[in-house]
Amino acid sequence: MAQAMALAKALNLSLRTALDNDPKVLVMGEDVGKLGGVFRVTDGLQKDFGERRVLDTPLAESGIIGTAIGLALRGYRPVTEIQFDGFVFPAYDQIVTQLAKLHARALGMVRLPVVIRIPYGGGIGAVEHHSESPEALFAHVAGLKIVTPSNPSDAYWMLQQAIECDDPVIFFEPKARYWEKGEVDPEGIPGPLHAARVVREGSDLTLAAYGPMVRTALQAALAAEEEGRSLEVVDLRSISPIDFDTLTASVKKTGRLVIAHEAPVFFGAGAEVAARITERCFYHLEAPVLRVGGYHAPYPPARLEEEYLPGLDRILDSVDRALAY
Amino acid sequence: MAQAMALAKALNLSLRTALDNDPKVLVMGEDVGKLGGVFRVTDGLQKDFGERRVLDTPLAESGIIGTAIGLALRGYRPVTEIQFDGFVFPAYDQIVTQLAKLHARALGMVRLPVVIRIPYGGGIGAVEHHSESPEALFAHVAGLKIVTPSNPSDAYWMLQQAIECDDPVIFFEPKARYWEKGEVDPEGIPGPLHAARVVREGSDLTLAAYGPMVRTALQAALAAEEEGRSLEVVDLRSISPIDFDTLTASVKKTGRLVIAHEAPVFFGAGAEVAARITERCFYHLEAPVLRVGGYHAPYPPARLEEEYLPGLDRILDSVDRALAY
Amino acid sequence: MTVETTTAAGTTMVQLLTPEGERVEHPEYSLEITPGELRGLYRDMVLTRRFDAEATALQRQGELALWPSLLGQEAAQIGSGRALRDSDYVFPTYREHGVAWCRGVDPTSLLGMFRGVNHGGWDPNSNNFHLYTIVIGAQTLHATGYAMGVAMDGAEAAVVAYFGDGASSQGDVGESFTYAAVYNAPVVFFCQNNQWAISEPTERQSRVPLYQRAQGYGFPGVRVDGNDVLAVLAVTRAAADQVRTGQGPVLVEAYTYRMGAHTTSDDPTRYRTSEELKEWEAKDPILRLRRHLDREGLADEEFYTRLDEESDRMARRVREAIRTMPDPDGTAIFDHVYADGHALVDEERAHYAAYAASFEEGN
Amino acid sequence: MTVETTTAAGTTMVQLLTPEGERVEHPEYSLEITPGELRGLYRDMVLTRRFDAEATALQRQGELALWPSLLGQEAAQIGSGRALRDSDYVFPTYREHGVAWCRGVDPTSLLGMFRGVNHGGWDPNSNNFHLYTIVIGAQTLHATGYAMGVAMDGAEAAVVAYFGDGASSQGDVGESFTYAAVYNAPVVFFCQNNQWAISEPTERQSRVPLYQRAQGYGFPGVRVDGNDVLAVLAVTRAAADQVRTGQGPVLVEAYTYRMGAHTTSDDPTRYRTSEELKEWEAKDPILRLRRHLDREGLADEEFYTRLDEESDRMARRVREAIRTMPDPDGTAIFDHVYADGHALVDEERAHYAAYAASFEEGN
Ligand SMILES: Cc1ncc(C[n+]2csc(CCOP(=O)(O)OP(=O)(O)O)c2C)c(N)n1
Ligand SMILES: Cc1ncc(C[n+]2csc(CCOP(=O)(O)OP(=O)(O)O)c2C)c(N)n1
Ligand SMILES: [Mg+2]
Ligand SMILES: [Mg+2]
Repeated sequence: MAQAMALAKALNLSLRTALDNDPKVLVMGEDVGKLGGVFRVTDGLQKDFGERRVLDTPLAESGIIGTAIGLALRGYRPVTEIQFDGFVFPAYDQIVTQLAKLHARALGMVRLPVVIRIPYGGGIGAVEHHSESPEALFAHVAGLKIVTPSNPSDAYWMLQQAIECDDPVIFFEPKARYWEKGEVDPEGIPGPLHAARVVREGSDLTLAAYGPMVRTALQAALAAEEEGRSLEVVDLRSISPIDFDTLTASVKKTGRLVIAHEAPVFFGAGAEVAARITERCFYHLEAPVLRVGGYHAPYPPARLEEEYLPGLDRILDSVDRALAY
Repeated sequence: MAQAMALAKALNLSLRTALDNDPKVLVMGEDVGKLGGVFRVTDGLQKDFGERRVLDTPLAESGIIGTAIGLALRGYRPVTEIQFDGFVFPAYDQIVTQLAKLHARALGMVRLPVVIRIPYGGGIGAVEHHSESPEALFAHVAGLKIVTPSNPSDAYWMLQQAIECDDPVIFFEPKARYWEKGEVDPEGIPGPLHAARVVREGSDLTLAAYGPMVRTALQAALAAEEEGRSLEVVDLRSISPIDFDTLTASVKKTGRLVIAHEAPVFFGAGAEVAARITERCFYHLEAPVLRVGGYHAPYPPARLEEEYLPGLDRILDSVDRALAY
Repeated sequence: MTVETTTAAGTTMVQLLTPEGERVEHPEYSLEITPGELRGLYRDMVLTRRFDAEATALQRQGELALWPSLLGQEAAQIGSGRALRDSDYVFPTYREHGVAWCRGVDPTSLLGMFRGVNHGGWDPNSNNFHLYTIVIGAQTLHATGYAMGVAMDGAEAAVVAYFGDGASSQGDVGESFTYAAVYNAPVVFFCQNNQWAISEPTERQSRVPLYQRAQGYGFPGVRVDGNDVLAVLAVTRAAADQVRTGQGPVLVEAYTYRMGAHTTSDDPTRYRTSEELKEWEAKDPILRLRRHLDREGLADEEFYTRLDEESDRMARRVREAIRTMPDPDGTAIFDHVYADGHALVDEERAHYAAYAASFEEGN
Repeated sequence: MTVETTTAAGTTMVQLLTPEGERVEHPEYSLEITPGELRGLYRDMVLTRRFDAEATALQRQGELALWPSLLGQEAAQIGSGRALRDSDYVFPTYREHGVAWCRGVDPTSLLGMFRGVNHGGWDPNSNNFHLYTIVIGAQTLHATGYAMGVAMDGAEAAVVAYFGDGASSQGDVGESFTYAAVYNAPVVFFCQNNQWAISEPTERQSRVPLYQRAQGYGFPGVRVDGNDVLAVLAVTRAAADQVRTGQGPVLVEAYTYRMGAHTTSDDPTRYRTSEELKEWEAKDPILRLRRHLDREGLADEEFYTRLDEESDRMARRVREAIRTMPDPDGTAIFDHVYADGHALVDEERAHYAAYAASFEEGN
């Protein structure tokens, strides 16, 4: 039953399945209809499910999330799309002051099963605002759940689970990986949505990553292997909550942790991971947790993104530094 | 020349001085005119400087920041007010995609000397959205500078410096401390805007705080002293950048660090401080950096805020835990 | 009956009852109403005002941290609230105590958030009355989305989004107009123009009457005398009928006045004159209906006496309720952050509980 | 001359030149124009289109990562751009290559951001032409603020905010209307309604013509034939005069058509018909003026030949410029993040430099 398909296609299939299974599921966003989204993730959905289920919205992101909240209050399960990472901010107020808080505000009496799909990350040679990684700006906010798949199978299943979840979920899609293929088994049984996964075992150092960086982390582990170093790679998969148990177990074993993400290091996910893992593994750490990520600068023009993004070399450099302690 | 005055009054004096000194300085926001702001920080300014310099804006925060950007491009230096922490989010897009990035986008050819004053923090018994501490949501964004005074003298001088700065500065005002008095010497010479300050020397543990928590930190140091523990208290003053040099020097001396803030711990400023100080002081730390702060929950109703906020007891508990390592 | 777009230049408003209590006719809005219904509206307004006054008093006594009074806006709220059906759905701001009353929400449950024991203490779905929204304008999009859902369901219900004159400036309100128009959503945008947004007069928000805003988005807007409960009832009823029958959104601007302070924290003497207040006191919505009842002989002394007694009883009930309203337990901080759980919240709850217990054990 | 508010029901638009190139009169908008000026406008449009085509070709050749073509919108951009004075100030979206041309911005400097070497490569203040803004609608508030500053300075200048039909839905655009109206700011809101926001037709944004939006905010709106360069020139000139003389904002909706794809990444066959495209090709703005010039005998063959040569030269110049456009140095990441410095950026820059150097030393 497993099929090889691209990550974008797995998302498409997942949306299709959700629309099929639950008449309350809606897909809404800019250009999600006839165009099928700028990345074709919603390709063909409006044709098959109609304009009532798959809505091209006006060009207003606060409106997308604000009306999705209203639709959720009416009993729908809107799966919204924000066209690119850098365009989520007009909706930020609705997300953090309303969507995130309404369940608590209502003492649990209403539910907000809204999914916000956001293609994120760089490496695609795009213009400004099309390559950002804003996950930290949401993770700090209670009431939201944040996940990000790194491969087609997770893309399929995690989106299913996000849609089924009764809480708002921000679903960050690694756009640079949209066209990478992998096996998807729509009849398989998924693991928990918020569990991290050890994607490669190792003994010398733990390398944590998520989303688009998981592939790079695996490449780094391969490269390190050639130099006789055994890296354990952990795909965090969930940013809120973070599965610290899996990470702690790994770090207690390896004694070292490097965390890589595209987002700027300053106040990024790596800070939280470093702080908490240091607290949990204080006596096990042979080196400080090192962070590799974007610089404290706006995401640069495309011709500089290779310099900006934490690539193989910079990860290996940090691995070396951590191992040198 | 030094006078004792409340923190809110020091801010008022500082705005008055800036309006006096530079005809390009404007004050703008909701209710800043006749009302003098809901906290009276702009009291009397419109009367004395006129409606052209002190503008009551329409009720639209994105508009406040968006037009302030335009005014800055025209050569003005707008000092904007966001009425309460929880109401900054409608302006979030203008702040992070425009204000923060325009100088870089223009390769330095335009300057954005915009100050955003935000009363922040809890402990005033207010309704929802009036007690939040969103500093981490801005610190992650390059292009912004973020400062927060803890006392009247800093309030006066740091606001002067923020207004003089050619970069956008978010100026977080500890609203729970508005009515606390302290000496202000408008003829003194201020230190650097982004320097942390050791506000109490000690040898056993460094306790870092900022804004409204500095007073609590000092109280904790006093209480600890009674138990024979010598706490060094550092007022960070600046959140972006953070003066890690001062903090590092302190931690290298004491070997322990607790950082306290009202904002939720998860992805908060404490995470960045913990990660970086652990890296810088790895061989000096006798205990992991411990963080005390808000929980991963919406800021609670007022009757629960004492439970939610990191008060004296919770700080001391963390100090004890850190000292127990 | 169709709500007609008022011409761009016109600033006339629909009125069915003069400030002197005289019934007047309007070419488009007629209203058949029985004496009993008139007394009912009067009762609603009186009880609402009494509740509001009691809440203000409770704030003074320290029982509430804050109270946003609706004083002066009773007609706008009762008139619109009574125009609705049970199956309609209301998205209020934070000042719609009168609308809440019409929806059947227990008044005391409105007090929790202003006492600081919760952020909204009623079940939105038991009375189709959403929680108060403090972030200005945000609820207009929720109402629009809800209304889109109503239309998708093929249901016949009106959704009402209340908002203020100040709120009209927020981007969200503009977006909600766009969405409602484009999706032909059954939503009545009900703007209570009470002349002030805290200290800012309506001219700081718009240089033309607010009801005209709708035109530019392609749906009708109408201004009604917000201190005339009959006109508000008639206009809102027509608007709700119109949206329920699939004709798309309508904007109603109820032209009224906030006679009290913005909230108990506010000092309106800083920004407005006592003359202005006096002028509006003469247009008091309750007085106006009273004059009508009296001039037409539609209510006797016994009615008023009974109503006074009922008011006293309700005030007493509110006072008692507030004084016995329990503070939440500390662990409530962690309840309902998520519906489906969150590992970090679980961990923090456990940590908090252990920490709190350490005190109780006399640590 | 005053721009008049068009009536709510009317969807007529101002036209001075028919698609067949015939000059027609309009009761409110007259235009005195010399043959030389007409040829000038023609030249502007032809060069702009050629530049645009060249940029599209360069994208195909891999020299640019992306290009948003203005094909079809030349009249809207040249007509409005030429209506302005040097002291006016323009806030464009990302598609105003023709306006940039009128402002005197070197066309090649527009290419940097689409090549990926910068985020905007010209000095906004040397030609009073702000950088392109990609976040839809954000610049309308910048324009409004800038215009507020113009008014504060007592200067006589018009500020022009360009935006699209899609952008009209953004909250920021609504807020900019509110601010401009309330502060009576000298801003012309210039909406190029090119019928599409990527794949969404204008009906997804509004159910009434967009120029009507202004009325609801209390300022005039006018729809002009955006493929008629003369009408656009006349209407924009009138609008700019009006705002310069302190009469507050004006909205101009230029009704035009995006003949190309949204950007080079887009595939318009997914959402629109070739018939539609053909229909609009018949209204081509350049052809229209050419017909006029020819029917009136205002340009000879030599003019066209010279213009072709000039186009070729400019295309060559653009090609050469792009091919020699240097990539920025890696440290440029850290330049200009702040004007006054930032300790963390300094630290990261130093770290980056050391790290980069370690490779060069053949580490
Ligand atoms: C986004 C946002 N900004 C600011 C505030 C602070 N605030 C609370 S009420 C208010 C004025 C509201 O005026 P209006 O919309 O006319 O409603 P009214 O209070 O008159 O009923 C303001 C500015 C807020 N609650 N939300
Ligand atoms: C806030 C935001 N959301 C989404 C986008 C993605 N986007 C780029 S252009 C565009 C359509 C714009 O349409 P319109 O305003 O009509 O301008 P046009 O492209 O037709 O010139 C969209 C949705 C964006 N740039 N900014
Ligand atoms: Mg009001
Ligand atoms: Mg368009």
